[in-house]
Amino acid sequence: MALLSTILILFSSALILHSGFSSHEFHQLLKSLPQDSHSYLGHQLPKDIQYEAIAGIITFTIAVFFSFKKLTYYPLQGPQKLITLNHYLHEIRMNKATNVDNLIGNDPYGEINHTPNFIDIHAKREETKRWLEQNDKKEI
Amino acid sequence: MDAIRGRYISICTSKVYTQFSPEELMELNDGCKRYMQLKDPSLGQAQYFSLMEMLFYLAVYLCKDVEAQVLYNTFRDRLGEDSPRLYGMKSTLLQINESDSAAVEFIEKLIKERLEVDTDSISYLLLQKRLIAIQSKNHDKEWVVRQLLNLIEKFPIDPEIWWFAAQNYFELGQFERAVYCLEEVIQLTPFNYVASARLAEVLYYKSMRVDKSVAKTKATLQNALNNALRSVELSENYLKGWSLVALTSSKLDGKNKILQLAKSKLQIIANGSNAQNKVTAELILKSI
Amino acid sequence: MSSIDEITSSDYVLGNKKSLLWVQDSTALVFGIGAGILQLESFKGFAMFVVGYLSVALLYIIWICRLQPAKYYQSPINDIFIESFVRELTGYVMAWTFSYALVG
Amino acid sequence: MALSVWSVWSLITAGSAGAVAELTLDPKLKYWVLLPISIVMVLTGILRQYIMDLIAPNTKGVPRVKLTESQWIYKAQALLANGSNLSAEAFQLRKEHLIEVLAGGKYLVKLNTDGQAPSPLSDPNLSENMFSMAKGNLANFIPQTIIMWWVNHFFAGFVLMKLPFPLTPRFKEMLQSGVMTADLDVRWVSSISWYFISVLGLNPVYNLLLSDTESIDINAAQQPPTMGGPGEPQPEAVMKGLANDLTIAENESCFDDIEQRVLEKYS
Repeated sequence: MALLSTILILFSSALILHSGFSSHEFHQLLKSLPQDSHSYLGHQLPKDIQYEAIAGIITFTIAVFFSFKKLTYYPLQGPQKLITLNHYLHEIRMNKATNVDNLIGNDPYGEINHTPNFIDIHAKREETKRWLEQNDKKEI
Repeated sequence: MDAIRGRYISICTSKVYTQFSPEELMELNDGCKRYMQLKDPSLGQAQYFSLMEMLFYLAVYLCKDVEAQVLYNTFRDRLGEDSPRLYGMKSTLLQINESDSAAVEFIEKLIKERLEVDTDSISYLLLQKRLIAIQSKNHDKEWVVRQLLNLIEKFPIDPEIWWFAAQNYFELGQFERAVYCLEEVIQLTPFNYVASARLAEVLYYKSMRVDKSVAKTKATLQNALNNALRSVELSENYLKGWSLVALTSSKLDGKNKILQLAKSKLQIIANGSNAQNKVTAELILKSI
Repeated sequence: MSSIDEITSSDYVLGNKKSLLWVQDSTALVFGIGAGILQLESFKGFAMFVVGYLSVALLYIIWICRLQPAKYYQSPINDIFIESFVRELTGYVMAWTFSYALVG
Repeated sequence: MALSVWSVWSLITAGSAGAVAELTLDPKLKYWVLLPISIVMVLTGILRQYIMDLIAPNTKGVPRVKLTESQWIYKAQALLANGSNLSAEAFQLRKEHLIEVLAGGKYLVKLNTDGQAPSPLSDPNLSENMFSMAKGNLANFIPQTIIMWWVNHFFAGFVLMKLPFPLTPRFKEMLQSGVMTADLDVRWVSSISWYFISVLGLNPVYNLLLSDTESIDINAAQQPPTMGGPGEPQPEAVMKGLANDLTIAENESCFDDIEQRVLEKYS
């Protein structure tokens, strides 16, 4: 989706630039005509330039909308399976907004509830060492 | 890419990595490093630094001392030494490279000479917390609780201390006090549905273990149910909240409607959530 | 005490507003440039802005909000149609004048 | 009122049809005036963003006792605001405790200046605040003035472009300043008006260009407000006031009919 959106944005920019350039050329030519001539007074931008510019604008708008992606998550713990939700924006009501956290096993207040500053580092390192030893044994 | 970034950022901001098992830590460390090498353009600078900080602590947990030192040096060169996070990292480094007493000395010196008269709102508090964490190994829980209360007197609006105090009281079996501390947490972070559920849990244990008279048990259970309901009101699919609702309402009379609702909600979670939640929800449904 | 429906997650409120603003900003500028290329003048130019602005807003409601803007915005009408109108109008006028002068 | 609305309307609708004298402008004007002004304006906007980040006020250190004082005040405010999340008994308990603490002034910082209220101008905190505010204003203000002067000085005295929409003659003086033609249509304007238009309209451009730099000030937002800014009342008075507020505060617990609410919401 993102790739498609980028390609479309580039394409529409090219369209708009080209039509701008054509329109510029046209008006330069127009100015070289005498100001009271018939074709000067009744002048109008050629249809193909108009269509090109309008097509450029519409493509750009669509590309902007294509740049939205459906929300995707990986669960924080457990097997890594991509979860795709069927909407583009986050719901704002608190009881719904936290559903995403529940789904991926996140605790939005974790900075408080996991008491990260009171962690005993030595205990953690012991645990790791033990685990590493066990792993080594298994491999042997 | 968005999903991967989201996962690491969530792990980092919720500090859930402090609860990981060594195996998960290993996986996280490798994955996060691989991700950082991709140089994701949508990763903001503040987020980048938080991820780096997480990598530092991961290295510490995984006994990769050299790596931790290198990360700390990078931080020091980019940001200077004088910021709360850097103080915290430095004390951790002292702990692993030298000894606990060196870290204690560093923190006490810093607090005495500098922070008592000139602190920002984080540094002093953070270092005091670290100090308690380092020293708690040599003392019993009563001592820890006393230290925490002293700190609370100075910083009454830090929910993390309150939570840790609640944790300690709970382990000491003083449920009444644990409840008080958890209520403080809720008052300071009103939408903390995890704290509500935890409060309900503590109240539930209290009703089972401490309360003697029937009337008192009932009142405590009702209180627990209320808090559990509050947590699910704030978070629609919160597994722990709904389990506690089901558990408490099954012990009280005349709460059939709520019990039925909780059961149907648990069923929904069992059908449509992630793998871990599914298993837990099914277990709870069976046990009730 | 506020009702539970008024409790919102401020991060998500801001995030949603930001994505809407991004859509409106970019389309307003491109519409302005287009108006300059087409050499629209006075009323036609403003009409093009209003049409463009409204259709982008409607498309946003249908495509991105899935016809349920109330789920994602606190006051949908105000947030989507009114709040950034003047901002986008001035941006549009700037882009319009710029490309009008460059092309003409 | 109605008349003026009508005249504006007719102006807008009739604009394109009216015979506007065509001037032929040198195309070099576009490339050597219009584009440079635009580029410089966009670049200054971006530069300003980065400068603002650089001069963002540092969090200033305060003595620890001062912090404790403000935290107790904040705690009382939190109880007033979030008390509804507690049960009635718990609220009552805290209320009594806090009233005692606040009214007794237990955590109040003793000032060295005995009894004398410090003069507001000699307060270092105040001047610090004013200085940072002034810096922010200057960062906004100086580039604007410089560009305006630059445009006025180097690009004055000629017609730069034609606006695509008509304006009332009242704008003539402002938009055609430096062009000495009495009856030239207002739609032909000088470079300073392009400056004005882009000042008004560049916001969306900045948003698109700078959309990923806003996340820098995340850390600043996390800190609770500390007391003692300019013009704020002394902490002692605040504490007394809060103690009074707490005495009369009524608790309306959210647990009152929570069962009913949850049942209605989810079933």
